[in-house]
Amino acid sequence: MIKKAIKKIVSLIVILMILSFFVFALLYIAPGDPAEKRLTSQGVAVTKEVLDAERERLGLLKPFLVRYGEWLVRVIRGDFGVSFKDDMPVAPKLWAGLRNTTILAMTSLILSLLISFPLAVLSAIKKNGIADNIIRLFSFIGNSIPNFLISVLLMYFLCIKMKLFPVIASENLQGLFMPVVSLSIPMTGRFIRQMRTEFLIQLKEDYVVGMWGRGVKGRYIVLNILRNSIGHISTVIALQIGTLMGGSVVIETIFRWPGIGKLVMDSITARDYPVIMGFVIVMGTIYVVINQVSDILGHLMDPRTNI
Amino acid sequence: MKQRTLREKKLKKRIIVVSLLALLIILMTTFAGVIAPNDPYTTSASSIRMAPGAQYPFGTDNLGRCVFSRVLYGGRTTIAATFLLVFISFSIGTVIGMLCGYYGGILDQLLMRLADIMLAFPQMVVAIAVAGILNAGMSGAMVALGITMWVSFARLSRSHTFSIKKEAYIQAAFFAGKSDFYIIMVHVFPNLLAPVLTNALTQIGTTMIGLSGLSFLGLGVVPPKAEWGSMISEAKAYIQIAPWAVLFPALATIITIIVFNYLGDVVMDYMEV
Amino acid sequence: MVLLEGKNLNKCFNDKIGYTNALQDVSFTLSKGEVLGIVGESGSGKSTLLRVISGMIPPSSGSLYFKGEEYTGKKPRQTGEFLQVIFQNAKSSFDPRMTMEKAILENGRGKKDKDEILRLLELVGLEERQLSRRAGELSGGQCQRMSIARAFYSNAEILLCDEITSALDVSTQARVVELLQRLKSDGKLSAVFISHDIALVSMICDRIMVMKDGRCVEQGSTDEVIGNPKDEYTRLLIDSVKRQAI
Amino acid sequence: MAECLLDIKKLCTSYDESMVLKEIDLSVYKGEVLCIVGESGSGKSTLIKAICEDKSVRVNEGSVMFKGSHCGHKLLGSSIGLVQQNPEGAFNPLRSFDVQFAETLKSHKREPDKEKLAAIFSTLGLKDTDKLLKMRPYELSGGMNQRMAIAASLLLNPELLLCDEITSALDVSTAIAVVDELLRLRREFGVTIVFVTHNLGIAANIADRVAIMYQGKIVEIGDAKDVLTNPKHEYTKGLLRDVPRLKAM
Repeated sequence: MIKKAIKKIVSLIVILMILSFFVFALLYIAPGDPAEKRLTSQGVAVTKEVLDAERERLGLLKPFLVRYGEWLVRVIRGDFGVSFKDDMPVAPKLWAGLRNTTILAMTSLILSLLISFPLAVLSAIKKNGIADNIIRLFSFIGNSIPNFLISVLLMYFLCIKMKLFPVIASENLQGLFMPVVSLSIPMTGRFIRQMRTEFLIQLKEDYVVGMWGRGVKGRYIVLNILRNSIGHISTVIALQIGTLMGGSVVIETIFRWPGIGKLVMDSITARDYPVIMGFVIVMGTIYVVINQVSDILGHLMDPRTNI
Repeated sequence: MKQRTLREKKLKKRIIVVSLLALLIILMTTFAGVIAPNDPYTTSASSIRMAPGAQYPFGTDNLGRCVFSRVLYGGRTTIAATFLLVFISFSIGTVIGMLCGYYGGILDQLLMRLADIMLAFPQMVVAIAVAGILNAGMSGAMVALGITMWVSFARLSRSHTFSIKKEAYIQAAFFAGKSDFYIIMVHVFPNLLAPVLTNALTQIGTTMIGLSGLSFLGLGVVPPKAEWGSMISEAKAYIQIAPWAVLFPALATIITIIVFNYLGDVVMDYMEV
Repeated sequence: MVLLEGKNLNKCFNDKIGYTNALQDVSFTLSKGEVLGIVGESGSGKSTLLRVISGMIPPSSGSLYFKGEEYTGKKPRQTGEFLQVIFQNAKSSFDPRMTMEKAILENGRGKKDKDEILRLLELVGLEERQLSRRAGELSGGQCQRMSIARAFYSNAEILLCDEITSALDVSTQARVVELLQRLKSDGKLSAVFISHDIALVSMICDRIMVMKDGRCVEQGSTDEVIGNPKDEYTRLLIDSVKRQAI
Repeated sequence: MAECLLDIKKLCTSYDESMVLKEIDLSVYKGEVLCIVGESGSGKSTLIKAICEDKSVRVNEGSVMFKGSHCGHKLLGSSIGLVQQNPEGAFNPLRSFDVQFAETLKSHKREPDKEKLAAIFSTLGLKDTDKLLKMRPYELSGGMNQRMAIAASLLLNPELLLCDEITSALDVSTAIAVVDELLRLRREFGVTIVFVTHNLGIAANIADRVAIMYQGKIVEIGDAKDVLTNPKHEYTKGLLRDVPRLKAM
């Protein structure tokens, strides 16, 4: 078992290293010269000498690998460098943004799970019944509408037409409602569809007939099915968190929610590369860790699956 | 066999209906030039934010452009980009996955590690980073989504190739003295195509959501080019006074995605019957 | 004349579950027109032996000869010229999308001889109209007969049959056994026949090898092995069949 | 004649619109071992499913009575035990046996009967049962799993045990051992057994009476010796001829 855990940690580190290299390389081939960007954004007249001095100061002249090494060491220590826009350290901005995004993301994730889990169980057991068809219809539609569309439509009908909610999200329940609903609807749709498929697979397994043959009560059979599905469902949730990350960028931009998503969008328009890199690394790390944890959970639940 | 063929007939009917719908959408957008009453790009100060009427069936947007024409032309961009992206990722992914599944060895290990790494990143985060930093419009967005999409096709085709390779008829072909190339072309690929193509169909809807999402953020298509995501993003600022400029492209997006997602679903049910 | 010979064949696999000795020092000979039976329970190594003889997997040590010429280590593409394998799962030994005719032609290494195909169909008791069928439209028994026809079409001299009737009904199995017996009596069949059912093997084969845990515990003519088995495991196998005899 | 446990009259069913049972009349008497023999597609498994009121089988006509009252799914476990072909199919492969045995007992509101379980286990030749009960199905061989499945179905001492091709997935020697153990269980617990198989050899070993099924009908039924040595029906004769026999010296 320990051997598997070590193997997992090693693959975790390897993936994160490649993630950081990918991001840094991406920056390297990005159009435009960072030094020039800094000068123009600070309103300094761009002349040859000033440009060279700036490049020297930013250490842009060192070989690529050396710059990557230095940058990586700083990142590991939690220092994501300095923002081009206001020369403030990037790290605190990222953590503040992350805190807000986590509030938003966790609320919508939990809300989606609370809705989709029972519905998926119900529609799997009552396969092809009316309930199943209705649930499948809604989850299908929910899954087919991009979250930015839902938020725009909700904003139109709820905020403008019926004036129920403020357009700008604020940290109280009222302000949070719109972004959370916009994130939850597509996620609930996907959860219901994927969980229902997994339950149906388990329902077809031989052991269900075996237990039925011994007169085992329905609720015990359902419990067994749920227990066997945990491994797969944890993978589904882990993958959904990836989509959730992408979705929160869109929703935070629309509703002005001060999360890490809005931060990265603003920094993209301002070509503020350190913040973009910080965003990708933070989100990438969280996602990679969550996926490895869900793999381990999957293995614990069903030791026959190899990692 | 009565019940099964009954269900099969019902599904077949649905597939035909839905694929006709999909074809209709594709035709309408490809022949946008013919159908569109006005030019999607000419602005006219006099008819800014006009309500839907005779001359402008879907009204006009903030710059007085005909929303109906822009929806048609925008559809062409979104659908063409989606099909191109899915087709490219599908072809690359399927071929590489098939070869790795068939030959195995280091090639296969390499693909598996690459796939683990590629799928380890959240697709949208990568897309935002690539599109944001490269800032290369629609092609940037397509590259951003394509990076992770071809890998999921590769993994699927690899696992199908594994199960085909275990079948006895592949061994029989070896004993018949057939070359690897023959076996792949005649036995592996045809049997692999159906399940992988069905998956590709289901990817169309998701890709459309991804692409229009990126354009909405301004990372895909950049105005003035007509594209549903960016149109909605542009029009949302004055949603109160000209809601039609947002609602019609939104409706077009939802309908198209529902049609293609449903097509994928029905074909998948049909394959499982 | 000895067609096929194997000397001191060994095969060990070391995979996840550790080091398994699937074949330990197994030797055999097969003469023209003779059917050699290989009997053993699951895990006895009889399938591994077939896969080694056919070239699907190389032996860890030992050697294989065809008409005196060594072919150890050769792959199915080369061994397919003189031997053909008939698989247990008849349906999946044909590409589901391919008609029977194309499947048989594929095995002819370029030979296109419709008359010979028709003659072979008649030999195995099938009709021409079944040529245009696909595997999904035929029964297990018919598919197995078709794969025997396909094997003969490649004019290979040896058939390696891997539990070819265990997936079939008793009555279908009986018809396939009758076919093999007829082919043997016409001198058209030199084959290795693998099965877990010693009674079935005794009806078809001239000589029998009994396998247990990768070792050949007994080898001899059918009458010797059935009449007075020397090895204690062979006796157990024969007794358990006798107990079930009707 | 002993008391009649199971009485099937004029049973006609259809199953997923393919296999149809045509007017099956069958009675099973207390304490006997009735063997139902037939090839695939003969309807023998459909008959078992009809007895257990399996939803996939539609009963068009006829009745299945168990000791005078309607026989159905609710009797499963308590009065009728069911063991299936796939050894790994009796239990949830991921949970230990003791938890699943307890679940079966709780479903019937029965307290675990330690001695009874020990007696069943020893008859089935299962040693150190406590260690076994702690293990999970995927850790055991096919033969062991099948024995645990038999033990589980006998847990609530049913009067009738339905065995649907339980030896087909096992090696010949394991199959023979399981058959001997079933006969010992019958002797010690007086349980009546309906044993479904396609293997005439196994039937000859276990059956008091044999019923031959062909295309949804019972074509012949009688004492094992009579049916298997001088069959009356053409199909049975053909079947007996086709069984591979050890070559006469």
